Amino acid sequence: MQRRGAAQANSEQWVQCAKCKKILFRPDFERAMRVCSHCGHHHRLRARERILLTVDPNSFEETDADLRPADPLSFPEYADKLRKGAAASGETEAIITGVAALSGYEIVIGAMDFGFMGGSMGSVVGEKVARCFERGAERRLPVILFCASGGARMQEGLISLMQMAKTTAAVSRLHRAGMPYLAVFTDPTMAGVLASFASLADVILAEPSALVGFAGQRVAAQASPGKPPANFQTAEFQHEHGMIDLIVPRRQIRPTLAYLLEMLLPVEARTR
Amino acid sequence: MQRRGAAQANSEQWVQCAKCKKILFRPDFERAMRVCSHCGHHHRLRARERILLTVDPNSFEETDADLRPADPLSFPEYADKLRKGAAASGETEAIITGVAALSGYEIVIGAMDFGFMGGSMGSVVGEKVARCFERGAERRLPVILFCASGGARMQEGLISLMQMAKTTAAVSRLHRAGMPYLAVFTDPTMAGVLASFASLADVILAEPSALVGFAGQRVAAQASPGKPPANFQTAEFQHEHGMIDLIVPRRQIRPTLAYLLEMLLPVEARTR
Amino acid sequence: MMTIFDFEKPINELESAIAELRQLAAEKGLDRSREIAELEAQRERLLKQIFAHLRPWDKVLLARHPKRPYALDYIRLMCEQFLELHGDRLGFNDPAIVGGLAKLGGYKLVIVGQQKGRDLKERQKRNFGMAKPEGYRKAMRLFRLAEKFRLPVLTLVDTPAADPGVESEARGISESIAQSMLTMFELTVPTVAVILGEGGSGGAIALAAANRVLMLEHAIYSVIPPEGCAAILYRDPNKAPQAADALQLTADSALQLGLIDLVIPEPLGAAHRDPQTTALSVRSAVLQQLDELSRLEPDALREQRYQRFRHIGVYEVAQ
Amino acid sequence: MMTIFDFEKPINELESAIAELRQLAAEKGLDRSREIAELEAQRERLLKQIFAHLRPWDKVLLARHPKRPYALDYIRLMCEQFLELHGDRLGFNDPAIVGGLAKLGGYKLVIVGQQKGRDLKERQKRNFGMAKPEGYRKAMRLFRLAEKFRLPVLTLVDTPAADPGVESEARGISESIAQSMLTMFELTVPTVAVILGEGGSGGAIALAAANRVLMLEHAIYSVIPPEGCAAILYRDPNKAPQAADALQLTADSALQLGLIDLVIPEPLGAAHRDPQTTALSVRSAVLQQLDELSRLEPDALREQRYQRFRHIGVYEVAQ
Ligand SMILES: [Zn+2]
Ligand SMILES: [Zn+2]
Repeated sequence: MQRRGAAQANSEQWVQCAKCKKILFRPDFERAMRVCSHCGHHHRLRARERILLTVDPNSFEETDADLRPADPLSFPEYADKLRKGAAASGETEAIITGVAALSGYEIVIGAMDFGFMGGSMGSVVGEKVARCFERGAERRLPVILFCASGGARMQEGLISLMQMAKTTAAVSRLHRAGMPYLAVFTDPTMAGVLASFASLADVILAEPSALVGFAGQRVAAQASPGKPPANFQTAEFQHEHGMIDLIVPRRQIRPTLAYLLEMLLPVEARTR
Repeated sequence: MQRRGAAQANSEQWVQCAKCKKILFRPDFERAMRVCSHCGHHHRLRARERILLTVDPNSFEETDADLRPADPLSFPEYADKLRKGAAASGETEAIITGVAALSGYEIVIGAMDFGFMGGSMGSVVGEKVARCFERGAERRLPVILFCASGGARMQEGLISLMQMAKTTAAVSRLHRAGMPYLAVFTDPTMAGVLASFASLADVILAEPSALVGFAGQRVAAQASPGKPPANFQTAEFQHEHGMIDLIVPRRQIRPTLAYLLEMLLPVEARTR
Repeated sequence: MMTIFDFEKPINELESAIAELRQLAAEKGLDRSREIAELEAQRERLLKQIFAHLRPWDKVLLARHPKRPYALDYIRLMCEQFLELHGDRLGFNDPAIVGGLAKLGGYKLVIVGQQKGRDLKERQKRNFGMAKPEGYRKAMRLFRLAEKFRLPVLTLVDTPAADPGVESEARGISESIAQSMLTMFELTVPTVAVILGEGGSGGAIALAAANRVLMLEHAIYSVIPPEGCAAILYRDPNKAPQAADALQLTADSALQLGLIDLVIPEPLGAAHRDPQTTALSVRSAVLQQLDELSRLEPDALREQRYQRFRHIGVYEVAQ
Repeated sequence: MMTIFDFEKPINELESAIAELRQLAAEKGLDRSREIAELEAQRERLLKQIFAHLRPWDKVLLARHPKRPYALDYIRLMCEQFLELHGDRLGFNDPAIVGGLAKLGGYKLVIVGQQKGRDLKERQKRNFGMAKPEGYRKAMRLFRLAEKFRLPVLTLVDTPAADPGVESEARGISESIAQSMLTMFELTVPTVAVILGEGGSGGAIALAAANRVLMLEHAIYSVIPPEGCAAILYRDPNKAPQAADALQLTADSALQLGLIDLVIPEPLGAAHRDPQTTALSVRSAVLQQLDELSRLEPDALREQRYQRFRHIGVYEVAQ
């Protein structure tokens, strides 16, 4: 395929790979779940797209769609950022949650949307995540979460820090109910989300090359002698360091989750 | 004090420090619990001495003193080594166990004797250690063990390896009973003993400079690039690496154990 | 080393004058007590005046004050006895987290705290109070010890942040923070957290998932350092004071937002002017919480802690 | 690379001759089947003769045979499905220990095994099957996963020893071995251990505190490598064969001493001559154990495991 200009690439028919800059035929690109056929780069997915690519057809029922962000600190520019986030993502917050079926198993599922204020966790994200775990514990369903977040949402101040504790507490409910919790780290999974519910899954998958880490790269490098390794804060780095079970190409995520559910759920698990 | 000849040093009155080679007045040396007043070197203690220095006066009642080593594999030279060990230590095996009081608290106590075949763990050591934990669990008493061992006793083959599992299993009984287990690593605490019950204590104390490690120093150095640190496999090294709570000079062991018992035992703990 | 903030300057000048006068009086054997008393009254008035109008940024400076008492100072001043325990039993012993077994007013308890260093050498050793994964894993080991032996837990929080370095990342700093919170939520013994100085984001909440969370009057608790917030919000880290306003990171704000349970008052002029009195205030506040919590059954303690955090959050519900 | 032991030489010569004859027959289109059958019968007789009189040292060599199947070979040959999981969640992922979720004849289970490498590069990567602390901690993480989701555990033991290096010492190799055993003793799901090749002292027992311990016919299980024993006993590591006799490290000896529950027979000529058949033997032995153990209640499983190890030991009682 010939290299084309950006203007043409942005047309309906063609799309340019964010990494290798090759021009891709959009229908092929979409069929490949937005993985570049040339370099394998995994482009970000919208939360809703992610869920629809993961669950059994027509099985998704959204929950808690009525929760809306507030601005409890009257934080500078927050209201504006919320409006822009909604416009950019088409969603009202940085996470979509619901119940669905995956390979016939009834599940609780959530997917974060990086397009809404960098997937940051404020009160609504924290509440919806906590409700996922509580719903899983009460209804004895497994929970699957796709993470995509820059961290806690600064604009809600200490309230957003508390969402780390709140979501962690909710994980403990699901753990005690003995139900599986599977997390998928997508690009990026960072800071307050990584340092709370994301890292507490029974099995952790990640998409190739996803950014996964605690502090910003510059902060990390400044705090350390020597140069960080080339793959620092990638999913591959975290996998080498024992924090991620498997790096799974997007195409394989669904069957891998299905196998994990089959293995970890009791035989009498609810299917539909 | 003047330096004197070895002959004179071995007399009743004088003793030579194994480390700094200074000549010490024996009554002072004994009063200092065999810690050199010049260099602080902690000389090894017999198991029975150790117990008597630790428990309340006249409180020690030995248990399982009737267990004697067998030679299940008819292992070359084992019978002879057992005879020599008994002669050298004045004991019938490499551990003394019993019940006693410490600062008024009723305890189960054991002390290993390096003088008996290097404190190695065969069937008798394994059995007596296991009985300590079972006794602690049944009678709801804390267990205190002074470790001094080169590791498992080769001469009992696989049976001695199994003592690692057996003693570990017994620790799990005490853990489930919620009774404290305190270990003191004395010189040396190595290999099969360190890699089983010794490392599983709730709180671990060690005497200064005690040798504490898994493999022989030469094996460890051969298996690794670069030079081991100067304090490799000392209590201090293990403390730096998070495996030992506190390095405690011999004089302080008893009060430290007493404080730990007071802190960890329930208020209704049996005293006498 | 002395650090004098702008608003502390006039006070320090008065204090120098008082000290000079005292020395003079002692040397010459003169009675200057009336003058001294007057200067002291003046100092008191000035302190009251200044401390009545502290801005959030002033609190940030006070929380980071190099003379502010640290965790081990409080432990020494509050506890009848304390034995420090060491190590995560996984290969590391992080000096930025201290912990051990303490006696405090009739209670036997486990204390875990973040410890900054006083002089340069100790500061480096303690990594400026920034815990590494092994620090949180040491904390978890002590939490589990507390659970096993039914001891209440007191955590003392004072950290700019968890260590963000490459090694900490490699050893799982995020996982260790998450696990530390999870471990605290699973405990069935009473737990009390006190924010002593800096409650720095994830590094702080890792130790603050407690039944009761208290804050010293001039401590701060924030999702992001004000400098970092200013860099994002105003593209200018020097606008940290404005960011501190926006973040509402003071103890009073946290109490008003319902995020903490109690503000422990500090002596006039802040904790570093009277560590002894501050420690006694912390002690009595902690003891009161323990008295209350001790009435709850193990399961109720876990449930109370769950509910305490579960209901934090401000959002709207669309029609 | 081929490693041919002395006692294997005549067999290998016959096998070369058979292979040559086959090739010749194929190339020239001649029927040499009678000659081939005769040579094969001869090979069979010779194998039987040799394998009827193996000394313990021969077993040591067989257990270490570079063509012997390793844990992942068995997993591939035995299991309907297997998904490997990685990492200790503490900063490390040790390739010397592999583990994951498997389907095996109707059972869903967790498998944890020690993995040697086949070629030089993989051997180095897998540290010759010598696990570091993080390997045992990965194992423990998977044991806890099994407990939580009520899955039986199968461990596959094949290691010369736990890694004795400086780094392993620094990260607590001894503690990790002890904790791994402790974790196994606390499980309330069925656990089966199979010693596949080398059961090297603490490195092996760390994964072998199971309800049932099985050994392949030519595997060894020893408190010390025979070379190390010879160095101590005879001051001569070359006397390892004598030490192997003294240590009674064979599967038959272990069974006679009551230390293992079953010897799994290997095909004539040992596992490396027929991995497929060996794997099926292991599979059916494991399935039989799981069938038996599955009848026990959770507490009974833990108790049976406790009693199984509790009564190991040979001593006398003085009058
Ligand atoms: Zn591309
Ligand atoms: Zn000396």
